[in-house]
Amino acid sequence: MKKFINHIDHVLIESLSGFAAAHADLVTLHLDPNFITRKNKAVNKVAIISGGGAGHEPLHSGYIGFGMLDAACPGHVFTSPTPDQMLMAAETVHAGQGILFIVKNYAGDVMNFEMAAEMLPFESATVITSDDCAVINSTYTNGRRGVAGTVIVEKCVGSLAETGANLAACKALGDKVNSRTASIGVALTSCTVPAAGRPTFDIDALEIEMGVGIHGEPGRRREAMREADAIISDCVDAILTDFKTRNFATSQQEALLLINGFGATPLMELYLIYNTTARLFKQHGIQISRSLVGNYTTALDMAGASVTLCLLDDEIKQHWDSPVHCAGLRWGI
Amino acid sequence: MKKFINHIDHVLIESLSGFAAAHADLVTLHLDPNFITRKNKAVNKVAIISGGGAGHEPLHSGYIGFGMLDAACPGHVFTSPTPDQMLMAAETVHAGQGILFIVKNYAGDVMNFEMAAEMLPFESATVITSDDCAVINSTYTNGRRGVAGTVIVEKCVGSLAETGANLAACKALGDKVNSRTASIGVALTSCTVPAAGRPTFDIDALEIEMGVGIHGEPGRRREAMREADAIISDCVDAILTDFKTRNFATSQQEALLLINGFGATPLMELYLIYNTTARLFKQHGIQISRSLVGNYTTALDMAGASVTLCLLDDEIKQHWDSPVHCAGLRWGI
Amino acid sequence: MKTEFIIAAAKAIQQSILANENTLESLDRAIGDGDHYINMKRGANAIADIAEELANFAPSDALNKIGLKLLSTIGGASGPLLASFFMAMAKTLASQTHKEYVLNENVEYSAADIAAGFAAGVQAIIQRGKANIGEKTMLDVLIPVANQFVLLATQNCEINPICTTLMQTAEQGVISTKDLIATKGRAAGLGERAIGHIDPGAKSCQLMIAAVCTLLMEA
Amino acid sequence: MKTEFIIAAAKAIQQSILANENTLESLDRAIGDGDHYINMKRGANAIADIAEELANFAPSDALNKIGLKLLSTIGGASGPLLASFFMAMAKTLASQTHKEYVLNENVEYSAADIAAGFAAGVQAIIQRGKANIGEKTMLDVLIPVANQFVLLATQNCEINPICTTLMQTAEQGVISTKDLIATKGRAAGLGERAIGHIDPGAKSCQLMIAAVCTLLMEA
Ligand SMILES: Nc1ncnc2c1ncn2[C@@H]1O[C@H](COP(=O)(O)OP(=O)(O)O)[C@@H](O)[C@H]1O
Ligand SMILES: Nc1ncnc2c1ncn2[C@@H]1O[C@H](COP(=O)(O)OP(=O)(O)O)[C@@H](O)[C@H]1O
Ligand SMILES: [Mg+2]
Ligand SMILES: [Mg+2]
Ligand SMILES: [Mg+2]
Ligand SMILES: [Mg+2]
Repeated sequence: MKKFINHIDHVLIESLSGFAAAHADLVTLHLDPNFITRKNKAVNKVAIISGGGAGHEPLHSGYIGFGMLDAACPGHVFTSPTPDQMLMAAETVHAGQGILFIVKNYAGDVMNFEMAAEMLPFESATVITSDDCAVINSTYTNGRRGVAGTVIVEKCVGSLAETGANLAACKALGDKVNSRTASIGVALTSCTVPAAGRPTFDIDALEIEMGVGIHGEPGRRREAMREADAIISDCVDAILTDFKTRNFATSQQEALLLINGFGATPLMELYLIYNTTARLFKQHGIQISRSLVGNYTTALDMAGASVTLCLLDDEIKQHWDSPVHCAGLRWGI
Repeated sequence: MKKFINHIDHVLIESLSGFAAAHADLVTLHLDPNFITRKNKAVNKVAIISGGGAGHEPLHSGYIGFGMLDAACPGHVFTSPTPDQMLMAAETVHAGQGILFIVKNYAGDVMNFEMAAEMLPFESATVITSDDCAVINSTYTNGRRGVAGTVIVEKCVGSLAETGANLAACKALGDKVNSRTASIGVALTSCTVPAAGRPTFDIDALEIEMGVGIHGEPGRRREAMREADAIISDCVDAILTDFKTRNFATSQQEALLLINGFGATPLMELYLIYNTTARLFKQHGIQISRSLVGNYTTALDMAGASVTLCLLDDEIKQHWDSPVHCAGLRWGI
Repeated sequence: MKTEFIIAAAKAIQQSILANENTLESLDRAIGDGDHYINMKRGANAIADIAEELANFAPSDALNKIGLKLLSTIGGASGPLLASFFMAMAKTLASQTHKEYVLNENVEYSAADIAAGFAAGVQAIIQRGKANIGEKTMLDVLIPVANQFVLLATQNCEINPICTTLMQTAEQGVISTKDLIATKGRAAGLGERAIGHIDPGAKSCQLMIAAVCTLLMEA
Repeated sequence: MKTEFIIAAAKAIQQSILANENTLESLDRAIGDGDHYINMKRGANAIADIAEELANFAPSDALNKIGLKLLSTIGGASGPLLASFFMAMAKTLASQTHKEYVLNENVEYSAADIAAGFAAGVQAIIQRGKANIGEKTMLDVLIPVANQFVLLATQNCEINPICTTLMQTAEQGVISTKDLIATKGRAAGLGERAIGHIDPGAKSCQLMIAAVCTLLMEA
């Protein structure tokens, strides 16, 4: 393991401190319990709080700011944060209109946020993101994982909350965006959790993990490495099949295409992926009218990428386009 | 070599096409010769053109747009573009006030841009960026390399050009920013040029390359891997020594700190590096008032990072803060 | 039961977790995200760190404190589940305590009381995680152990044979996870690929049960 | 000289470059950025691709076209340098041509004319790159070869001994770069670390010279 770290026990705090120092105009870092809040507390709006294990930067701290989150609770690397963090964060950012938690669908995250919500002295609601169509959904499992589509949910809900919309409306939009979003990821290499000191999984120079999770969880299957277009074509098919299974028409649909890097894949390759993905979706009658390409939901130093398609409607489009001012996403302001 | 590519001969065009498609609101791609221009041609201003080998994304194409570049000429991976690209780009974006070329200081880039400038039917000037203090400058060599500091030069000059300033003024600001900027990089791993198919250099699991170039060129020395703070401390010393040698006072100076990832280093580590770097510079009396952390000048899939310090004055600060709207840098707009 | 014993048990658990780094880590790497050992270690160390403080409380209060501490230190899936266990067990034991607590004094609990507390803890895990036996989780160890424990305790078995049986039951539970498809937790995404791998949470629960039983049998 | 010969030489150069992939690539990987082989291959292939078109031009015009083509295909440091070489050589030869060109006809050049053209090409590289002998670049091959060539040609040497000598001189030039510190080009940043490595541009120039000389000697 070769990383810019001093001691595995200090990685998180040193990184959070660097983040807070680099964006001192935007955020305030609170330690013990750890959470990050907007520099300028919003007034009279639903407070949006997200959180999850560290290692997915800029998710979630990078999305704190006007038009997106009010606070984020970072756990240890790839480990859900704990209820005390969420409770303190909620207390700090609550602005009279209740708390909306945005939680990626992992047993740990869901249970920790659930316990926090139960203990919370304010009204709250929770949007659980579950855009990863690599995991075939089933009533027998705890369902699909929340991956890069979470960024779109956070952006849109954050925008709506800024208009003064109430808790139910924010939750409804979050659920809608989540249901209209599907993602699938591919890993070329494993990530290495600092505390583990070695790669999470072994993978051959000629293999890829199709459907990998953002913690390096195994995906649909181990496959032979192929040319980019063949891999991407399978990703596009998985997404189209998912929407079909869930009775969403995709033809003639306007959509947002997010090509997300997992941390070690260069932008040059992400744009190449975008090129093929957009072409294939267009061939299926989908009109890509919004795009995002870059490292938005990472898995430490994993080489790989994910494709996310969000089916737009006027409401989602409006909230995607609205001004946002965060460390990891900024426009119109 | 495990990359998202189809064929090594098509990487560049497919990636450029993806870039242009993802940012169709901002740029237009021209092929054969290859160059990228702003979607909306600027009028009556100095046209700013940069370029260089591909593989450093978002540099330079990601910096095309209001407040920064008018055009970029991408060469093959890590190879200078050719004069025909620059000539066609200049013809396309010339807006009556001459052309300013911003060129990173490599023999190839300098000579190709020089030949283009000689053939150009318009007035032109060239800013050569040379912020890499890993290469100890000497009258006997062709000097320091242009690395991540180039982004700061492009941002400031682009801002000034937008005000209608003339060619001489733009060149003067570019030269000033360049002279007030120093960078140094560290590689943990090599990059792999697609066409080469194997790592540019061999490096041990316990070694780092101190002072590496953004093409994987060897740096000052091969060193033992150490804790982040020890490595960063050497980087900070190199930068302070460089300013001292060039007679720039750093104490009490206001500065911009850029922590740049080379492509495979996660944001989590970059923020950890920021944390230590900012602390050390502060200990030396430098006031870090502007920051940028992320992948801004990459070296394909190299793991590693560079530290760039730019000594601010009111003029540079004004042009750094001014609105910019590019794929790779955006604020205030 | 004395709080002293709870602290000794917590230390025995800590030692057992630390001694099984490789096992726990590689199990979670195979079908999870590789952090289960780190999570358990963080939790175990946190309890050891507050041992002195715990000594001031009645056993049920100490168990509740342990639950709260685990809740704020472990994180992940195992954090709220184990926390729920201890908090629920604490609640059940507290309801069986009828005297004012005097520092360092023994609080009388029958084996059946403790078994009921354990079962209540397991029930809390079931409620929190919405899983049950056969889903390839820690419950494949905890449910059979709880059932056995309640059964043997109500049959007035001696402590040693109870411990021996529970340790065996726990080991069988661990082995039973090997051939299961996971339907809860992180491994649920794996489908058939989870088969052949032991569930990390099941293994760590077995380690904890063994550590406490061994301590009881030595006493 | 016939344009036919220039085309044949270009193809011989192409073959030699392609046959030395490993050598050129590893030399540039050691003290450069690893792309020198790819650059040279791109240039050599581009010239081979326009061979038919070149056949329509007088030798000096064909050389100039080669220069322009290299300028727009190679890129990097070697592109403008080699382009400058051919454009300058073309200019010098053109100034020595006094008859209207007839397609496929031989244009009379003395060995001294060609040596002067070669020397002018090398001079153009010196001017463009502001380097000179001893800086660990292609000039460590090209300058000695140009000097020898001019000397032998003005001494009215036969073509075969000229070629033999130039090939030897080029090889010595390559070897001479090994012990130098680079002061121009990408390797200039390396200081002492460049010592022990041969300059890739010097090697590819030697290969090109050897390819053309071999062709001449076979003719
Ligand atoms: N819903 C659930 N019910 C019971 N146990 C669960 C549930 N989800 C996960 N687990 C247990 O948690 C263990 C994983 O814990 P850990 O690795 O610490 O957390 P995470 O999965 O969040 O990384 C699994 O091996 C499994 O035994
Ligand atoms: N200023 C110069 N003068 C002469 N030759 C040079 C100069 N700079 C570089 N070279 C030559 O160019 C070669 C490198 O070419 P190449 O790898 O194609 O370009 P780049 O260095 O841009 O990657 C060096 O080996 C050296 O021989
Ligand atoms: Mg985890
Ligand atoms: Mg090059
Ligand atoms: Mg885990
Ligand atoms: Mg090179």
